[in-house]
Amino acid sequence: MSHTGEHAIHVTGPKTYAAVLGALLALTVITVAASYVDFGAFNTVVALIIASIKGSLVALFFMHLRHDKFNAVIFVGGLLFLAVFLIWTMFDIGTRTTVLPSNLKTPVEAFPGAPLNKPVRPATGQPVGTPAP
Amino acid sequence: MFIIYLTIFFFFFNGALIIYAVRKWKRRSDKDVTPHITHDTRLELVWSLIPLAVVMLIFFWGFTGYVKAWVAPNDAIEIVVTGKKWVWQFEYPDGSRSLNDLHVPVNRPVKLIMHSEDVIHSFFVPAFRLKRDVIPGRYTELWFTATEPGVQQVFCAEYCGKGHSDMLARIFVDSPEQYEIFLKEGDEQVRKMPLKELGKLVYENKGCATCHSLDGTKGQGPSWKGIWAKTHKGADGTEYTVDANYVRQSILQPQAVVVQGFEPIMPTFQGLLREREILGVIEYIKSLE
Amino acid sequence: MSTATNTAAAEHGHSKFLQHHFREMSQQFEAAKIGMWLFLVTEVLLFGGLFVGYGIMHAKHPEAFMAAHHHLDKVMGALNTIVLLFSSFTMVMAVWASQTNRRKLTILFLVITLLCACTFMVVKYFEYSHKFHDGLLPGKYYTHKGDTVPGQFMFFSFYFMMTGLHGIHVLLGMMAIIWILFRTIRGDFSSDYYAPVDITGLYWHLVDLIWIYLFPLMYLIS
Amino acid sequence: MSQAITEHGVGHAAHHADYLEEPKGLWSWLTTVDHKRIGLMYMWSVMFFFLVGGLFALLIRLELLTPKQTIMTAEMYNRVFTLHGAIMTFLVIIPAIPAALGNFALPLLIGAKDVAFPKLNLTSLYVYWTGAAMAVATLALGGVDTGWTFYTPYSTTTGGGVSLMVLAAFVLGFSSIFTGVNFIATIHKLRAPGMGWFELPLFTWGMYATALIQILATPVLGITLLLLVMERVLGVGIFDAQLGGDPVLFQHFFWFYSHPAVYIMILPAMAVISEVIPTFSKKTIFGYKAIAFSSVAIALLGFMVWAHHMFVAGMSLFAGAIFSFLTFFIAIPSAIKVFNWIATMWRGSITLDAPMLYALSFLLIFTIGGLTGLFLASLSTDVHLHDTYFVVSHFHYVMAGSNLIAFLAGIHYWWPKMYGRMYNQTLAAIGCVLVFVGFNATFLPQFVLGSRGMPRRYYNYLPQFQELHVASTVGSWILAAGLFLILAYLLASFRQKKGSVPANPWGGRTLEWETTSPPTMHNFEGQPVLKHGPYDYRPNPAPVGEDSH
Ligand code: HEA
Ligand code: HEA
Ligand code: HEC
Ligand code: CUA
Ligand SMILES: [Cu+2]
Repeated sequence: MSHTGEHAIHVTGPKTYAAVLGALLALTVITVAASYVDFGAFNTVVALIIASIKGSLVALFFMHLRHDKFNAVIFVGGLLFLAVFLIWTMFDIGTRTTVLPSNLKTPVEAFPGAPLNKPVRPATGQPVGTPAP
Repeated sequence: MFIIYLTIFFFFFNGALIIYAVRKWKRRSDKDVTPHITHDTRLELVWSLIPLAVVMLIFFWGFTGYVKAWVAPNDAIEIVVTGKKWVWQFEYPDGSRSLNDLHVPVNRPVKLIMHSEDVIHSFFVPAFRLKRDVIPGRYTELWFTATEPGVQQVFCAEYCGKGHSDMLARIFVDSPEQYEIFLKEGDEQVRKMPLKELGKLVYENKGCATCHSLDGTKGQGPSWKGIWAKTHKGADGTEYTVDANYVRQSILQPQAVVVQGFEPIMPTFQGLLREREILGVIEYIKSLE
Repeated sequence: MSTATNTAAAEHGHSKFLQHHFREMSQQFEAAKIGMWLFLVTEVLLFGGLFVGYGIMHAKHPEAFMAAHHHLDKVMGALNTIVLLFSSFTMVMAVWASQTNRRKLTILFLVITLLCACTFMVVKYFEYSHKFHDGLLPGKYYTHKGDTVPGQFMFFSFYFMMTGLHGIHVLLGMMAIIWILFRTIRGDFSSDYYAPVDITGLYWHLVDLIWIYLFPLMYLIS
Repeated sequence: MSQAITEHGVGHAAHHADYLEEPKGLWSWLTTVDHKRIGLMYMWSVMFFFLVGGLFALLIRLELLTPKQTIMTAEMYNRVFTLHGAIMTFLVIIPAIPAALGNFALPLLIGAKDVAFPKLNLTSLYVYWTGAAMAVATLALGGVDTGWTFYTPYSTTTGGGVSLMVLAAFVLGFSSIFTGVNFIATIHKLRAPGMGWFELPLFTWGMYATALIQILATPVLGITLLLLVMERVLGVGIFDAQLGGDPVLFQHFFWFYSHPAVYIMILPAMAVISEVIPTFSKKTIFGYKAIAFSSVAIALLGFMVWAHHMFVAGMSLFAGAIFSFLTFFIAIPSAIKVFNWIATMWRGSITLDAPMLYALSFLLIFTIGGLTGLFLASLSTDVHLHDTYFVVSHFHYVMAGSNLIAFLAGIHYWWPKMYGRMYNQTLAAIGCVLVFVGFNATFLPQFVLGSRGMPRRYYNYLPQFQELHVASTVGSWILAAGLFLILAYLLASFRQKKGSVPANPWGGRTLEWETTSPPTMHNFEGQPVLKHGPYDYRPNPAPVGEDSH
């Protein structure tokens, strides 16, 4: 048995690599071109889909994940947890409702330049709440 | 209340479990050979499914309780709570404010609309089992109905620096009569405060400070420094003296006499200031040499 | 490598690159690959945090991000994308060459990869200095005048953090490639032992992969 | 009975000097790539920082003896508890079992000569020391007063060495990642021939699950902390409401790491317990697969529940419900483990040696700690209990009580293997009882305090809480006495002659007991080959593969 353990190593030839490079470059051109076309709400989606195709090409061919099932599991697993992070966070951020008080202005408007940088008025009175019996 | 049942249930559950386990340890022998039991799927299923059932039950309890506490009834009194290092400020529907003392009527739902001016704080009333963070740049809300008159402690439960453990407040649950008095004359703190200090409080809390300075610089409105008993010219040329009646008029009907060189932009404070607070402002202006 | 007596390995006369605690080269190679992939996962999650932050802030201030991204130069971005993709190709060719005992070719491809990396950094330098000049800087250093939509600084906060972190990775990758180049010239690698080339390649592809996402998110949003 | 037959037989081990001896000299230790030496250096570093963190804890307790100022000012108090929390989490408990005991024992347990990447292992130690030095250096910059959670916007506005402390935690994260990468690669690739996944000792499974979390969660902490530094230095705005950011987003980022991190703390503890209990019950582990898979289940589920720390932080109702619901599921694998351990003891032949005493303390304390976690996971109870001493007590039960007691169990279990010496058993029993009693005396009162509404991180408190605080403080002294006693008799054991204990003092069945105590630099003479399962206590163990555990 050879020390490199061929069972795991497939030598992919330069032809495949060149073809993949060609595809990647083509996709880059497409995505730039697509950015001039207006797909409405789907602009970002289109761009990300193209990016994902490119990413998969790199991962499958250049990084040999096509023949490397175990490490593919590791990598995809990592991506899944990233997805959990994003989606679970959106559970909160995406579903918060804004409470608007009837007797106060809208929440602090929040950009420099906007009149939010008003000085915080000094607190009055002493912060010494006396405990309840 | 629900929580208490849960607590009791769990303390007993804990206790039983521990005693149970302790009993087992007693089964100690120095036999050499032990039975070779690798596993017992049925038993293991039992002790996975029972806890599953238990936790689902707790989740359900906790969840329903939480939902109930989520939506405030429509007729709730809305009070705006501002947290800042390290005081709580309450603003009532009539625009009056108080610091660190919150007055609410008994048996009426109250809705607190809270935000912070600096870092995150958290409004915590142990007696009501209530807590919610108070966040800069956003409103959070909290509601309750106090069922017994009395005084309750409020803590700040989100760490906010040096004064965190002193950022206390009290909730005065007033009988309807007491609450009426409070609405008319302010809370005890305000009622006992010397007029001059009350005036200063009004100046800082009611927005006078946004237009009037104390050091003579001209803002959107004239500075208050040294205007007492001086004679001023109005926009139409009439002369008048700054005295108690004039100050009162400026507050309640600012457009009646507009000071020369200023726009008639001062809003009326009719209904927003209590009588004693107006007197306070007068005293305060008097004191500003 | 350990100086202590190395019984198992010495007895069987393995490659001199076999470390004492491995039984055979394939075991060592596979362990190295697993290690590298695990590390790549940590990189993905590291960048992932920034992507999540970017996504959420983008959703919060869509107009500001839209307006701000017009300050970026699509052509430069596309150019850099192409350069990096090409370097990824030459990198994988270097791995292939080393795998098949073509030492000269390995050296050639590694050098091209390095040149591509330098090109990338040079283009980035021009982009950065342009932004610096216009005051398009992150956070409180944002001094650009004449914005119509407030909050554009936020976009540049992310632009600099993300491309900056990516740039650091490019630099680290370049160092790794130089090291590999050096060892190739020294003649360390052969079809029996080329794990370092392979894992450096993996790292380099990951850097490329991240850029593949950065490019549309930064330059092409609309 | 021997689990493995080595190529040269055990008897020949005496030819080689053990790993403590050879090579000699401080320099050889500082440059070693031997997993056992690195493990020991980690262990002593962790113990040192445990001592430091513990002294800060005693200061906290002393200050809380009276409702008003006792020995320090409020600013000082805030710095002390922040440093206590940060040291205990980042410098003590996260490396405690994985990096110290794991490094020492894991390769031995699977019959390997070392971890997969020994140099990376040494790097991890140096990274740890660097991070530790940075954390300590913040003292010179006036300390840090943010609490160990570094919540924005407080942490972006307060002064002091926050940035440095945050960078220290960032650096420490890398040492943890390196350990994790190392362990996974080691477990996959360096198992002894014949050792299938289900012949792995359970300690290994626990380490594997821990390493998964270290790899998946720690980088997010890294980027979170970098964002925090950026926010402080550049004002990038992402966490600043004034600039259009979202301060609560920081909490999502932080807990995405820090909740899984609590399982970085408890899984290794469970791993140790899974070794100790069968050894001292002289009985095979009950439900091997259930324990193994529940570790992995805890690790993976642990990623989906983080926002249970934020129920009152203005989260939406929907998010609150989801996170609460998922949190409860973690109780199931934990329950499985607890019951399986008890079942392992059932009808066993139990000897109450020191490691077992600690393991039993663990069982009791973890039950309390874990079940109180359920109170916090339940939405409406958490509204009341959040940020009170109930939470403080909960996490001390699981962190200090469970993890550190398991750490102690592990130290006592492997001490003879590490040093070839045995500590005094009587003192060990006394020490364990003191720790158990002291621990409960310190933290039980805090549950009551918390349920009565005493908020945490409070420097001044209402007089009505004083009695319970005094009880807690007194408890902390008992606890400290116990820990100092332990330290003392462990050190005293060095007066013994090395090699005065047999290779297998407890009669364990896992591979590490097959080699000499202490082992040689290469762990085993030749490559050990597995002959029977890790917990097979039958007089005639079945060969590997046939009902071996
Ligand atoms: C080692 C660390 C560790 C561990 C293992 C745990 C375990 C758990 N924790 Fe804990 N937790 C912390 C460390 C830890 N925690 C820390 C540090 C904090 C506070 C951080 C800060 O704010 O500073 C915290 C805070 C914390 C909170 C937030 C409180 C708040 O701030 O409001 C919550 C809420 O859900 C929670 C829940 C749980 C749950 C459900 C478990 C579960 O995993 C427990 C599972 C175990 C069991 C259930 C017991 C065993 C089972 C049985 C004996 C069988 C019987 C069981 C049933 C019938 C169900 N924890
Ligand atoms: C691993 C984690 C860990 C450990 C072990 C401890 C241990 C202890 N903690 Fe810790 N604590 C935290 C983690 C931990 N804590 C965290 C994360 C916080 C939150 C901080 C924040 O709010 O930001 C906190 C907060 C906290 C508070 C709340 C402060 C507040 O909210 O105002 C209190 C108060 O009582 C406290 C007390 C104690 C005590 C008495 C011990 C005792 O158990 C300590 C006993 C130890 C000794 C006395 C040292 C003796 C050691 C030796 C002699 C070394 C020998 C070594 C060996 C034998 C191995 N801690
Ligand atoms: C929106 C800005 C604004 C606010 C808020 C404001 N003022 Fe004025 N105030 C003015 C202007 C402008 C004038 C001058 C024109 C006028 O008299 O109407 C003025 C005039 C006055 C004068 C007469 C001063 C003089 O020199 O004759 C008094 C007294 C006064 N304000 C009291 C108050 C008090 C008390 C409050 C708060 C409870 C208050 N103001 C809040 C804008 C403001
Ligand atoms: Cu405000 Cu704590
Ligand atoms: Cu948690």
